[in-house]
Amino acid sequence: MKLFEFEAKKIFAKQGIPIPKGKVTYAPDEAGEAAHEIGGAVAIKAQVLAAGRGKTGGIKFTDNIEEARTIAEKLIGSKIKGLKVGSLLVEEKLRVSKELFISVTVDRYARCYVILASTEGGVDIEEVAEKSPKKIIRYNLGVFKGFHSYEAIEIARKMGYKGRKMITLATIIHNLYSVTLDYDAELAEINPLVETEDGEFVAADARIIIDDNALYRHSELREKAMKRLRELTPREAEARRHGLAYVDLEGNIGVIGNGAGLVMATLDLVQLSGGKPANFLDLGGGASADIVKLALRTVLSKPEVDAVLINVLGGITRCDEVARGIISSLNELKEKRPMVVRIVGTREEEAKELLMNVGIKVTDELDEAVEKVVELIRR
Amino acid sequence: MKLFEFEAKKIFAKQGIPIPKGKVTYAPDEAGEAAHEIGGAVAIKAQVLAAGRGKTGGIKFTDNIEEARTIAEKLIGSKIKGLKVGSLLVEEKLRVSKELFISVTVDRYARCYVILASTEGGVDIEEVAEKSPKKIIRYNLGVFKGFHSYEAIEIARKMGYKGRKMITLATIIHNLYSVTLDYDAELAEINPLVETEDGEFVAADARIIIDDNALYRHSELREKAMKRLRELTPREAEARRHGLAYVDLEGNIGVIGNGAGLVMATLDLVQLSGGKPANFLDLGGGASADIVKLALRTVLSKPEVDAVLINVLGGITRCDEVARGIISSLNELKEKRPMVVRIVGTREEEAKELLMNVGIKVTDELDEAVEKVVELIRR
Amino acid sequence: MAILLRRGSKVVVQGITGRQGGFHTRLMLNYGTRIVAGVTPGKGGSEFFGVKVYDTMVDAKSKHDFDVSAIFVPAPFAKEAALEAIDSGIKLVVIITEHIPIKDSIEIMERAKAAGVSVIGPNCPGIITSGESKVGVMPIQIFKPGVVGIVSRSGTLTYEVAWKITRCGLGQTTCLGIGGDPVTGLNFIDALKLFETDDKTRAVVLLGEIGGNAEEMVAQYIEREGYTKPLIAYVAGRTAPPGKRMGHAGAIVTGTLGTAKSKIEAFAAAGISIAEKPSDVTRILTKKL
Amino acid sequence: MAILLRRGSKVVVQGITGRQGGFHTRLMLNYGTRIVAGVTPGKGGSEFFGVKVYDTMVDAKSKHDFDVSAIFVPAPFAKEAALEAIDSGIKLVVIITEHIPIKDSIEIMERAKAAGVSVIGPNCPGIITSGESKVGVMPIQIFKPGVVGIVSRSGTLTYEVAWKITRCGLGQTTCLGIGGDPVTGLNFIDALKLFETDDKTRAVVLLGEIGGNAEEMVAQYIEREGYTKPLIAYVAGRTAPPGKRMGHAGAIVTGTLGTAKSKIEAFAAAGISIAEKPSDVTRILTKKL
Repeated sequence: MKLFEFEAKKIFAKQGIPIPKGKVTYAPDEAGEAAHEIGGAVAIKAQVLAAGRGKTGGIKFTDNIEEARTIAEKLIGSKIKGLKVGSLLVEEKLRVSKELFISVTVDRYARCYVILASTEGGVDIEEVAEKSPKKIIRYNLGVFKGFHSYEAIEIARKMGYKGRKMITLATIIHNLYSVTLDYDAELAEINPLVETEDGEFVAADARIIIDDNALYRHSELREKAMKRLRELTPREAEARRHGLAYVDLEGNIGVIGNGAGLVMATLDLVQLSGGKPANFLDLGGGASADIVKLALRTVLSKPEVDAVLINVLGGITRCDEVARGIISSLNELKEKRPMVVRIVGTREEEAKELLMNVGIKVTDELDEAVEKVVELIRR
Repeated sequence: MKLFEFEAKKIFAKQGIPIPKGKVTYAPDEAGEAAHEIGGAVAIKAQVLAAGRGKTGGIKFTDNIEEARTIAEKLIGSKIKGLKVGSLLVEEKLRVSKELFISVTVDRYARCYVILASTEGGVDIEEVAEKSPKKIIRYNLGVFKGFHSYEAIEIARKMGYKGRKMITLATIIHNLYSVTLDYDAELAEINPLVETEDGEFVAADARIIIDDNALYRHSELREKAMKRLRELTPREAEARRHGLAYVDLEGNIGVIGNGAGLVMATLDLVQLSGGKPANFLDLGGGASADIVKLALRTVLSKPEVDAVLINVLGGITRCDEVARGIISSLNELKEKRPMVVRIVGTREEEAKELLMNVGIKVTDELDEAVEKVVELIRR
Repeated sequence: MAILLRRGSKVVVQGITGRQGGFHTRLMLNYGTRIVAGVTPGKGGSEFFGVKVYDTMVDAKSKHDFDVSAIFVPAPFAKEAALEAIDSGIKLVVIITEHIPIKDSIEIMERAKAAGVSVIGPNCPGIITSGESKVGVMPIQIFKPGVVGIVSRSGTLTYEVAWKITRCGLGQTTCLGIGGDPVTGLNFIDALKLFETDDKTRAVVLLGEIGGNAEEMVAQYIEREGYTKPLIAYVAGRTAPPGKRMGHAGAIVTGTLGTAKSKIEAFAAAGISIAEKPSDVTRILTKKL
Repeated sequence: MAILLRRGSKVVVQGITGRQGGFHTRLMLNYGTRIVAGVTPGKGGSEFFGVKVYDTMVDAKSKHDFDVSAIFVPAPFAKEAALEAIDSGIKLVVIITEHIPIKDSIEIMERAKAAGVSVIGPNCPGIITSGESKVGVMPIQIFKPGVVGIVSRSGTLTYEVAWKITRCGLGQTTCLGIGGDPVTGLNFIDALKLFETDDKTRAVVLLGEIGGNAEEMVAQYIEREGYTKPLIAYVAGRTAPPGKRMGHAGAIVTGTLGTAKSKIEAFAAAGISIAEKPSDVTRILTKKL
């Protein structure tokens, strides 16, 4: 789960990472008041869960309270990178002397966390990484061995800092590591970490992505995640609530499968055969008949869907359960749209028999199933 | 710092170790009320920082509220094992089916923590340990590697438990380990851990000793420790506040030295020569003149002291600082009682010169210094 | 010969009395897997399909010898189970459990590495050596003894391809799902090395998918070290919508990698045969063998 | 030869710019200790009595080679400093700092052991090889090159005895304070083994005190293994008031051990010469040598 900038900053502040004076607002008047309270020049920042806000008009500066109101009026409810702006963060404008970059994330290949740090932070950090990789310090660390203050100091030193500033920067790096571990983050990032003209370090932006699999041990974040679900399309929300991975796409062939790899391969094949998938839906492992029913209901609730392709390879998933789910949802929905079913694996025979009994013929080969469903649409 | 039973139990409860229903009381009426609230039979337990309370009348049972009052009246203000009883813990009387013993402490030789566990808990556990050491399970564990739930389960299993009870007992063992680590305890002990007639486990007694060196990272306990200081004799309290290790003894020769080993050796020599030390006082390492002054004032404030023996071997401690402390306190106190000074080590020459200037002759040999001070007393 | 798992490899099942663990223990036994013990805390002393159940690995170990542990315990307890397995001195741990937090996986891998223990998974279908033994959840009718080794990030995609290989008569030596999580134990390269030294394996199939840079690392490795056996790769997700982006750091860690295009290009550059469709895998295999 | 520390052993001082660290760095340099670098975070780039100061051990290590680290940093930071030293690949760490929490010491010793690093201390006077080098806080005028090895739990008691040995003309090879804390690195037995194989050391003095069971363990060891050199022991605290009792567990861990009586009896049973007074040590030594 991605956190909003203001949420991430609240966590930073709690863990000793300096953040700018600021306030979250939901209405233009509030924004004007916040600008007044903060005093001087302020930044008004759209709170959306997307990177690259600044380049697309999501961040404005002003030192005028009335103007702050006007900016807020324009921003609230507008769309930034396709996402509706619901709230703004009004913050003191920092007097920037330098922009740094610090991030903690997962290094899949090395099977550990990695700290990335650079003195060339800001919006172009990825370009820096590509063109002059030496300007980015990478430091791998684990959970068991931990990350020690002297390791953070060594990173800050390599960034070219000395004395008090080095120690302060090291503390921020160490605290960012603590945020990552304490909150089960997949990513905790400060870009830019501003060094002000007064020589202080302040996190000008903040990005945290929480590992969804770890939400169970962070009750507060879990509640937030639950609330977020309500903001999805009702279809996506219901699917996710039941553990289904569902993504809306723009075609007309509903696709249901088990295992992300197989579903992706199925989408690829549909497209390769000239068809257009209406969605991605992964039943996950060991789906029950009820889950299958819910999946079908979800896919079919989309009026654009003209046909459905079900591709199940049973391992943990039992084919007979899938068959039962299909049958019971057909009974319930009285569905007329055509359906192609391909089912192989654990309890395959039972499944085929069950489906045969209600007149559904099972296709054995995936290529054949895909061709069949694409052909059905063409008719 | 030793914690009272009720303090230790509060920590246990916070960390998920079941404790009996109970209440701390400071007056007979309160004790009566507590007995009424708890209902049925209660245990009334004197809160003193000493083991073996039960055998010396510190624990009484009753099922009568009036009697509870009477017992409390007798106990409060009485002395148990030489310690004044200031408070009582009134608790539900447990219906005991079995008494176990679990403890986590430091294994000096193995340089790690050790869990001790036995199904033969209760007051005679030390006898069990001596006579049938096999009845005590010992399990070493570190900080870095940690202690896992499966290790706790293995201990509970070896204690002869199975199924749900084994899991519950393992959880208690694991929580006791957490108490030890989270609170920097040198000892966390439950003896007895009662298995009730209903098959539940309850910590009937509780003992925690906190590592004094770690108090700085436990602000709440640190405050408690500060309060405790006020309860010492004024002499001991002031000495400890300044980092001096001071213990009152019953003789008439005041002893000041640096390093516990050397001070102990000095006490041994005094006794061997037929003298009687009035105290143990260790200046610690690197004592300043002010600390030496305070030490002398502390020792001399005791009217029983007839002479003082100072034995300093300078390493971290600088002999000149010690000399300055002696001189300035003599000037201040206008002391007439004789003093024997033996001083060797870092800046020895400067010290000897300083002392010579005020007419104090320094003895080189320890044996000689001890004989001299004992002789002075005899005259 | 096959790799990692052989007929007679001694297996302990952690979480044997759970829903998944129980169901698959029965299927594994039916396949011929030599399950010598099970572990479920609190269930010690019972029996499960003739397999003795113990409370801890230590206790199980005191009565049995085993080579492989299969972990079926729920995600919140999986880390402890894995560490218990590692502590027991076992040499191969297969973690079937999905939804394990990344932090836990990182700790498992760190400690396994320190102890010299191999981990397969988590979030994986396990490992099967056709006709000999399986430790995992693969449907057995899909597999047949043969000459092709399969290593995959995706469970069901493995079945898809294995099934085709069985149908075309080539069959498999060992099939290994390394798991779909960001952090896993054995990776593609580890598996490829093992297959290379296995006499029976005559060709290897690698099934990748978008995300991460595991496939690109394989391409780099093959370009550098070469590979002595035919190697066919398929990558799923060419047409998938772009997934969540891991901030700036994600892009920096993997560079511009992670897309199907990047992976396929890297494979091509390293001279690895590329299957456009899962069904192409067998077509290429029959040509090469 | 001496043990652990020799003329020319390269030393790094952690906490070199602190009050204690600075004071004793100067004294060590005066004695001839070869201090090649100092570390104080935030003070990197400066110089201290001609010794270059670095922010981290990693940085210091990149410019210098060293054999021993002396840790003078305050207790709350001592664990991190010790782990930094261990991580740096050094082989001997001497921790002078006192008041380090036991939990921290346990972690230090655990990680030192895993890394094969020897630790002296904490809460110790350090180590001195007479006339060659010292890493610690011992007053140098007390020591003179000679033939007696000393190992002790108490700093000042060591000086007391060393001073007598110097005066009687025997002198010392190496003197080692293992530290007075409940948990320390090198113990008596480790030191005795080292002295046993040192050609120059002709006799060994062991200075114990009440509490713990370190002395009893020595007696057991000597009884089992014997000792090829004269060994004289003194135990302080015969008349000390009983100290705090570590609950039931303390008594169980150490049994009935821990008193001066128990220690002296154990030594006697193992055939170790016992000094009644510190000044007896030299009397016995001169008889034996």
